[in-house]
Amino acid sequence: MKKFIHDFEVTHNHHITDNYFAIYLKCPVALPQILPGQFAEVLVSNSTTTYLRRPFSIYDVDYEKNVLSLLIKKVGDGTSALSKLKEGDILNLIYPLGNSFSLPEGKKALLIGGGVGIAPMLLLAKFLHGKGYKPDVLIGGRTSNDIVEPEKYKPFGEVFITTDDGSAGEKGMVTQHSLFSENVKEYSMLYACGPDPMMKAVARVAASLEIPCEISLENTMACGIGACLCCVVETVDGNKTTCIEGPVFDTRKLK
Amino acid sequence: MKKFIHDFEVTHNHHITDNYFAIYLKCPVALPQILPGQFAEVLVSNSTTTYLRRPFSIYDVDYEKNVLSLLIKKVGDGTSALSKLKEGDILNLIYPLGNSFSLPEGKKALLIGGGVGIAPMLLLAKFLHGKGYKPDVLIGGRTSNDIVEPEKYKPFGEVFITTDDGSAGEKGMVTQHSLFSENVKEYSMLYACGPDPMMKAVARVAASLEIPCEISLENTMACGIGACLCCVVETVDGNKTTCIEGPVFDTRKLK
Amino acid sequence: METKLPASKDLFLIRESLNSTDQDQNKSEIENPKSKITMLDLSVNVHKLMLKNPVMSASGTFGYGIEFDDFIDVNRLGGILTKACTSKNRDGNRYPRMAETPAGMLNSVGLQNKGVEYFINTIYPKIEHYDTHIIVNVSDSTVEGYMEVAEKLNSLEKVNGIELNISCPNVKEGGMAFGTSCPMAGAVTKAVRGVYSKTMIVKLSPNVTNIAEIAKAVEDEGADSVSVINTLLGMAIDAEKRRPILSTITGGLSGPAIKPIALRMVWQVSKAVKIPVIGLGGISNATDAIEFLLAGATAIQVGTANFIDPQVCIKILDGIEEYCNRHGVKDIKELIGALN
Amino acid sequence: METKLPASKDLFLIRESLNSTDQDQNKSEIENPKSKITMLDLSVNVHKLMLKNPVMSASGTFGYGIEFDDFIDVNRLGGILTKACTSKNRDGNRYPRMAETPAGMLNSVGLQNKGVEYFINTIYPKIEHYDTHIIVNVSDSTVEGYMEVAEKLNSLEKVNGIELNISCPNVKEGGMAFGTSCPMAGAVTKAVRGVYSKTMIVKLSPNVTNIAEIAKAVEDEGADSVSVINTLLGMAIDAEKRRPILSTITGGLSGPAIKPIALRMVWQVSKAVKIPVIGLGGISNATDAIEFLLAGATAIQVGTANFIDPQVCIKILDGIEEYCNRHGVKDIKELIGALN
Ligand SMILES: Cc1cc2nc3c(=O)[nH]c(=O)nc-3n(C[C@H](O)[C@H](O)[C@H](O)COP(=O)(O)OP(=O)(O)OC[C@H]3O[C@@H](n4cnc5c(N)ncnc54)[C@H](O)[C@@H]3O)c2cc1C
Ligand SMILES: Cc1cc2nc3c(=O)[nH]c(=O)nc-3n(C[C@H](O)[C@H](O)[C@H](O)COP(=O)(O)OP(=O)(O)OC[C@H]3O[C@@H](n4cnc5c(N)ncnc54)[C@H](O)[C@@H]3O)c2cc1C
Ligand SMILES: Cc1cc2nc3c(=O)[nH]c(=O)nc-3n(C[C@H](O)[C@H](O)[C@H](O)COP(=O)(O)O)c2cc1C
Ligand SMILES: Cc1cc2nc3c(=O)[nH]c(=O)nc-3n(C[C@H](O)[C@H](O)[C@H](O)COP(=O)(O)O)c2cc1C
Ligand code: FES
Ligand code: FES
Repeated sequence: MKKFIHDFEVTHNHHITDNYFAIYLKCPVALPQILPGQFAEVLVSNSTTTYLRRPFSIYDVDYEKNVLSLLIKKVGDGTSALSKLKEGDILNLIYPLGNSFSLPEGKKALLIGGGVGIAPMLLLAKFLHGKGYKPDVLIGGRTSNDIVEPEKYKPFGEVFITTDDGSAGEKGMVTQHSLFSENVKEYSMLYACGPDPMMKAVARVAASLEIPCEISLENTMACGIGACLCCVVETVDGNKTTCIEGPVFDTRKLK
Repeated sequence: MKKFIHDFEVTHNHHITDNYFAIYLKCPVALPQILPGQFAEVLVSNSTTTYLRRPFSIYDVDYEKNVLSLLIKKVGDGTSALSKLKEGDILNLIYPLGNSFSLPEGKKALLIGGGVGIAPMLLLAKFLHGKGYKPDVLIGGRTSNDIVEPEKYKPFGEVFITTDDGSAGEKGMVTQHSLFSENVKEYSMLYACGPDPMMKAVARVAASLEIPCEISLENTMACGIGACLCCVVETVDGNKTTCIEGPVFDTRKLK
Repeated sequence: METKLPASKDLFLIRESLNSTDQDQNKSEIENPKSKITMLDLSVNVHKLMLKNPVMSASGTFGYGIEFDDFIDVNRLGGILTKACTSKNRDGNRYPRMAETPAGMLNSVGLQNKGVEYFINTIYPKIEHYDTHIIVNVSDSTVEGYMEVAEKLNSLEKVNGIELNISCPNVKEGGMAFGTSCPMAGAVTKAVRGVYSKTMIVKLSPNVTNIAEIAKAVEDEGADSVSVINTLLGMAIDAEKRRPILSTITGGLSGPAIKPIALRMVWQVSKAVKIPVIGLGGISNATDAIEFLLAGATAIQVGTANFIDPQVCIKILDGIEEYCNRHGVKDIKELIGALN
Repeated sequence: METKLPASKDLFLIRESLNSTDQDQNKSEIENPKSKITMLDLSVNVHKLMLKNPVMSASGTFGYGIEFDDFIDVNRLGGILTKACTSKNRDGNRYPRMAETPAGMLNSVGLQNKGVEYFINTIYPKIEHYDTHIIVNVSDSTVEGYMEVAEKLNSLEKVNGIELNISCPNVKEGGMAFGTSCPMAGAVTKAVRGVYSKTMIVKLSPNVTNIAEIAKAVEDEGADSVSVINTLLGMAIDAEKRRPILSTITGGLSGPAIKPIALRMVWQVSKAVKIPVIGLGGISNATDAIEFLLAGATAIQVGTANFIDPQVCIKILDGIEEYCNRHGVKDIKELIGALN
């Protein structure tokens, strides 16, 4: 897929909670098609301490308005600087990057997002729903504050929630949700993105249930376009770049 | 004089022309007394390429509103970033720094500013006027676009203008202004700030006329507080720091 | 009142603050820069390689050029330095291989590549169409390994030069060790010279007390040019986890952070040797590039900056043209080493 | 469908993105950090100097402390390294002495100071009231010069240590040359050791191939500690004027840009010697300081960062306390060299 570099204009910076915000960006030309799971490399030009671009999953796309959005969690200087952008500010993106999630064999699929790892699941839910699949969305977080915009997924599938402290949805990790004790075998694919331990847990469950599982990795990146070889992940077929051959990987291929 | 470090709030960023802007900054506590010729070291936190603080003369002070202002010319990344600040943004200043202009012996003094070098002259004009002196202000620039806010000086003295291309005031350099052919001997002090060649020319005239002359130097600085010894100027009394022992120097002392 | 000041002499050391304005004025003088460009000669010679302009991409930061086809016309470059090519397949180091640092980054990729045979059979056919010089970055852990790669590349029609990487800080054996002692640097240069007949550039390590000496050693053994500099050895620690960020503990520092060091080394080396010096290290814009030429570089390479802006090489090229036009430079070669 | 994955083993290398959240959580666990601070031992020993905490200011960036009285309580520091003191008055280099660089700066101050006699008679009386260690940075161009300064300082009651600057890149004779060869570094250390009986720290130059060897050489000749690192030799050019920015052409690079190199050198030196290592180079916040301790430094110095924020030393000190409390560290010495 052809990659682009464009100066987007911030149309809205939506502060969802203290730590999460969604930034809406208008493309100066017609947006190319963006697949679920793809990401953008963002140039942070308002932070004195951020040098490299920052990768973010593409959260949502509105082809009519020519706007795409990113869902971001403040974790350091780069994301904090992005949280300060205002309407009319310019943000330079290289996009759309990476591969994408693949289609499940059967109708039902479970989309699991932990914290900000939920970001790529919105486009995926929309996409699957549009193609006639039945996606369920399971959102996990530490507390209810980490369950970000769950209503967004409702039009495309059923939404389930877990929190570590039980402040929203069921208490516990995502893999402890009752879904996994009940009809989990109905899903022909598990998709997951989130913290390392969460993705490992999901992959383990998937392996034991013999359900295919795709996860989206967040390896640190320097270029995002396959030039630096910094983002590699070890697979059964050797080192793969997360930015080009990922970020979505079949967990059975990962070492 | 005690130095302070404070987070100021931008109350207004006044874009005067494409290249010049005046930024108004509210102090969180009562402003200490600021003398004409003093400057502030400004932390530019919205530029990825600006590391050191940037020194700017204090343009004006409003003790009642607790606001001070800086008059800045866009010349590089730091000043460009400052030009983008908006109301409500925070700017960290170390101030008031440096010595100050001294009082003239007689009543009349000529204040000469070239381009943005005019910045320290506003406070000086105000100060001299307040003490019963008669300051004349001579503003020089390349074109009329470099004659910045000349009306500001009117309440405190008479204003004269030169431009290199004659687009405002008399044509020529400041030292070619008719003031110098007429009643220049009436001035008991020349004060000047501006480009190197201009200050040299003024100093030369002052020397030939035997009028005392003070200029404000703009040596590059790393610390602004006398710690690094980077800003030195050679004087007849040895190396002096521009940030502590200057920026105002008697031209007779400079080598 | 004293008036001792002679009117003619520089009275004092003050800021020459008119410069930026001068610059603006000059800019406005150029009514039609495009028309002047035709009169400008940007070509430079690195030994037998005639580069159409001095802007090349640095090894390991530009893939094989293909990765940048979506963003720029790669053919406009003076040359492409490919990623490292070794005698055998190398998996490189384990993840994490990268750490961001102030105005720079550390990497410990460790020469990941599929070996010289794969390069010749699979990659070369995909890039030989480029209308620019393809210079292969040759690395290995042994002198024999370097020789093997160089010898095999000698016959590739579109590869008219190699860059001997004797300065990679990210491999256990060989790599940087070759570049930090005169005898070793000389020995590997001499050995490869024996089997390689086209332009041989040697890429020097900055992790040395005296880089000019190393440059002279490789010049004496037949290097046609030197690239200055490879990465500086650095380290990054995750204070929260209390462990090094890179799997290899240390890695190579690149980016704007190292520019002042690179510039100094280019200046030192270009005064010490007669062969052309290729400057690199932190170049991110046309002004940086001009600085390297002024310091003595005949050509320059752009590395890490490609990650920040994949179009940066072309912007640098355009910026150099603009600078030359603005300064009345008709031939870029006038700028090489032209410090006042 | 295959299910080969063992449940117990690390399945794959992925981002451990929970760290920052862990950190936040820990933060909220500390209800009353102040109460814990009393239990925290921040003191460290640099040979016979007992520092109340590991945070010191670096030579040439903190004046004599007095310059910072308006901004911080200087007495809270572990120590102050004064600006360079030489045997005779030195005017230093001509202006311009400074150039900004990406995340750093070059300086070529050139040891401007009024000489050791002036220090003892005029400056010392103004700073002896400080309730912190005053360590004088001793520089010169000859071994005899170093000896003269050290000998004269030996009797000052409140100066219980000197830092031998054998690494200044900004003086024509002496300076860095002493720091770039083992025999010379050893010789000057030995000579000064002969006349100085209190704590003698030797400040090493990073402009060398193998800094660990130099460290061992000075350790062997009686150094009680080493400071790692002084500035890296760099250069800046004004492309518009086509001339070097510094009057001396080259100067010393400092600031965040050099942090990865400094950290690597501290790590290498601390593994090579038994004497305590003092780490510096680009430290700008508490996290940086912790990284240097983890790399093996017993204490740290803050240099250029003082120019950006004159309160930074105190912020670093407070940040170290906060880190220790958050990580359950009771004695800062636990962190020294404690890389997992
Ligand atoms: C393909 C991809 C998609 C991503 N999608 C999103 C998204 O949709 N929303 C979102 O909020 N974040 C996403 N991330 C993560 C995001 O890139 C980082 O949070 C961001 O770069 C942090 O920048 P910073 O300057 O704020 O933090 P820094 O100051 O760089 O780092 C803060 C802390 O976070 C850690 N950290 C930062 N980035 C990473 C990483 N990639 N791997 C491991 N540790 C890291 C650092 O080690 C440090 O402890 C994605 C990452 C990748 C690779
Ligand atoms: C005491 C003092 C008072 C000042 N008062 C004012 C003021 O009131 N208003 C104002 O607009 N400016 C003033 N200046 C100058 C101002 O500090 C610089 O213009 C500013 O630092 C430039 O920052 P920048 O990042 O935009 O430019 P940079 O990118 O740092 O530089 C752009 C260009 O300007 C040159 N330059 C920048 N600063 C200096 C300098 N100090 N000396 C020589 N060349 C320089 C650079 O070499 C470069 O060519 C003052 C300087 C001093 C020392
Ligand atoms: C990710 C990465 C990979 C690199 N790989 C190589 C390499 O394979 N061979 C080589 O000679 N240099 C390699 N380098 C060094 C660069 O070519 C260049 O010398 C260095 O990065 C300094 O230039 P810069 O600051 O412009 O990046 C690599 C640099 C980076 C950042
Ligand atoms: C302006 C300036 C002056 C310095 N003067 C001295 C000096 O006199 N003696 C010395 O040993 N180091 C001197 N240094 C080096 C610093 O002490 C320190 O080693 C170096 O700057 C690296 O630390 P930093 O990055 O924290 O600044 C000087 C540094 C600067 C920036
Ligand atoms: S981030 Fe550079 S190859 Fe993936
Ligand atoms: S700027 Fe540091 S002493 Fe003047």
